[in-house]
Amino acid sequence: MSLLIPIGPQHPALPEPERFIFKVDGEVIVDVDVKIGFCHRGVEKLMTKKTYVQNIYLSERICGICNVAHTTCYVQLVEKALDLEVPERAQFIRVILNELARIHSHLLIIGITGEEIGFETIFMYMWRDREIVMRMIEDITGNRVISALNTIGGVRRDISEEQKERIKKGISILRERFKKYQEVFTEDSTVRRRLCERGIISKSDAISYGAVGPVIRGSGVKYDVRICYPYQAYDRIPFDMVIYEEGDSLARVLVRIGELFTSADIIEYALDHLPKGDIRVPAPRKVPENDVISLVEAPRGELFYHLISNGTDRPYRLKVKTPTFSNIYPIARAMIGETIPEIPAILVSMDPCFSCMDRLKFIDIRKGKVWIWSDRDIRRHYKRR
Amino acid sequence: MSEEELLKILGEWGKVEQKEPKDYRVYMDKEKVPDLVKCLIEKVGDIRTAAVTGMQRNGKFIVYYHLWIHPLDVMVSLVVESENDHFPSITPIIPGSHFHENEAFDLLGLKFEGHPYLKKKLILPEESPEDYYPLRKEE
Amino acid sequence: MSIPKLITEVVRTLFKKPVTRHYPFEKPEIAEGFRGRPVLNIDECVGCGLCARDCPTGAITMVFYSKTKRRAPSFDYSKCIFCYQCIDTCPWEAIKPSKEFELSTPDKETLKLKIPEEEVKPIRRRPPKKKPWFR
Amino acid sequence: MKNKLLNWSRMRSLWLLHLYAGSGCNGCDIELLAALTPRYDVERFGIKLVGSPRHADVLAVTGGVTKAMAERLRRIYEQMPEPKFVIAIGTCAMSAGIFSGSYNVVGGVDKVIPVDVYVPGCPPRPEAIIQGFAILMEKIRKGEYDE
Repeated sequence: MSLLIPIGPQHPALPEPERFIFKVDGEVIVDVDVKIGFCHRGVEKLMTKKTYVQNIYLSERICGICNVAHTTCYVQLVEKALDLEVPERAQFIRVILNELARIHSHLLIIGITGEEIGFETIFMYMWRDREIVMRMIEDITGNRVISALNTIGGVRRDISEEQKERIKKGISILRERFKKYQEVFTEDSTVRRRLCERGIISKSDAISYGAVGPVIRGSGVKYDVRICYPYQAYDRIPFDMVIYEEGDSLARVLVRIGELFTSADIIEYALDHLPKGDIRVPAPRKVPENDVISLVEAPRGELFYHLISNGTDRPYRLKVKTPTFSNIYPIARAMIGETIPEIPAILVSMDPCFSCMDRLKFIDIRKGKVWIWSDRDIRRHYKRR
Repeated sequence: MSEEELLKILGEWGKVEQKEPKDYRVYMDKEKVPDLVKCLIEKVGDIRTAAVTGMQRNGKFIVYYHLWIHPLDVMVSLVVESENDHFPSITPIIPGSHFHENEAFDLLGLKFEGHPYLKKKLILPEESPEDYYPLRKEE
Repeated sequence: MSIPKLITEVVRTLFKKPVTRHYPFEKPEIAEGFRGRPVLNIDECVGCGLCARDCPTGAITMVFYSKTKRRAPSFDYSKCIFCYQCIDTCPWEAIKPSKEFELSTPDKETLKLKIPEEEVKPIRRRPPKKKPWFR
Repeated sequence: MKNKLLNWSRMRSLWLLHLYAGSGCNGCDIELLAALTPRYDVERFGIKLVGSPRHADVLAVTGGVTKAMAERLRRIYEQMPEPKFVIAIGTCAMSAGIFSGSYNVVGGVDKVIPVDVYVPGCPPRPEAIIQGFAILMEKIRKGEYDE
């Protein structure tokens, strides 16, 4: 006998809503149905109503955690359409900020992974150390979360020598902490037991199901936009892609931990090789008729913007494809064959960011990190069948 | 397999345009899309759907299938144009296209033929009217 | 983690300073360039309306003052997203940044800031201080 | 005297229900979460995150209200026991901010339920959120609310 278990819209792992309907046979999941779109805000439509300058701030607010990736992708897109050359220094500053945001996002999600597997101490430690990164981001941009640093034609604030020193000091503190976390996730037996060989995605499945970011790299596919389609200053900075072949939840977490180290390396290299010069060039308000795509490696994976402009100061069509939108399908497939208690840990290993994905939010009465077995929903579903 | 050989294959199916390094556009007939994708998987290797952009322009519907070809690490966008809102689906060939096509169906009303589980209200709230497509241009 | 390591970690933490900042009783650490409330200096303003045009949320609206026959921006901080595009745009540098962030209030109306009639002086014509970034 | 004691005890143990009301990025949510974690630690004031509206005294709403959400937000508000307070965190919760004008967004939280304290900021710093709670506590201490 199979039973339908609706989980969500308040989904089990993060305090953001999504609805999964699991068909289970005893304890084992046999089918998953996903209802996405509880966060749909109609951003794509709103983008066509606002000017290119205003859209910088709208794209920033598609997702608060990956806001730097979103603005980088957006301004890069408009600069491509305008055929505008950005100063070297601005490109390096964008890279530094992107990597700081990556550290902050990865610390956040690794902490939540710890919480989901019942390791709350690591969650509190991660969030304590995250404050160091937040402090650095605030130092160079003026806000802890929403950076508003990127603009069409460059960046709005420069990095001074003192700020450089402060960032370097912070990075060296963080690097020590990263080593500790790596030790926890590679050696601790509890962590291994909850994450190892759970939610396996094979290499060819990862490609054909459309996974991106740490999910695809955790399955052994060499795909990182920073290396495959270098943007900004990434082609001038040497670094290695972090790849794990296993394809399980632990591999995805270890990819993130490995990326913490590469991000720290990239920041230090970029600070040492920061070129001198302008940080910004003037940009026109109107964009000529063009059709361009732009790719950025957000903390969660490949971010895709597609602009069709028509010569006015507003976009004609702007398509936003966020990493979670690509990752939800492979993860839903990976849950088939697993048991119910593993759901939150597998879901979190994908780093879900539903605000990114649907551009509209939704809530239900049931809130928090409990997961939901609502009789009413089950009954309603039975009636419908 | 090299990029030139890929371009040769693509050239047989439609007009190829290079936008940037490793980024190609192929302007082609909509009926041929599934055949081309099948052919590419056979001859080149695994393909990932990066995105599907649907849009409406001058009363016509245009769909971009953005495909990432893994062994060559190249982005190929298949551009198809149509008077009506029916398009071929590539979900039976690449399962990962499921959500991308479904999103275009939900927001723009593009009907992808051959999509195994195309459903309305994947993204829009359940309360919204049946024939409501927010991204369609009012003309 | 092994038990001896855990014990050393615990012991070390016992003697560390707590990480918690006792905010209302302690001064908050705010970065130098923090983006707080943007403040309008009405004497510098020429009423061009560029800020209202670039404001992404419509927090800035241009108000007409009949006595002095001029326009001046009025700020609605309940809509402001503190992006500082207005400061970036203003060629006369009439809008200034501030570090003020403690704006919580039980009444939303207090966040609407309209310059009173008597403070508005006629426009002094003069050249802009900087070139605009967006043409 | 009895009232004073009641207000004082109420002020010292605000239980918090955190809700998304629809549109907004998750910036305010991570800042509210940051206010609960070691650096800012609002548990110093007896503020605790709970999972059910029936246990909560304060409803912390982040984000503007979408069309689908309006009815549900009202329902959650009605489920909370009296006296109840609402704190709207972030610009989106006050006026829908940058998302106002979208086809799916109703507006700020105050279009649906009464709000006691507004915290402007995009996103507000954890300190600003703490100040918002301080204003709410002051309000309760003075007894400026309906039973």
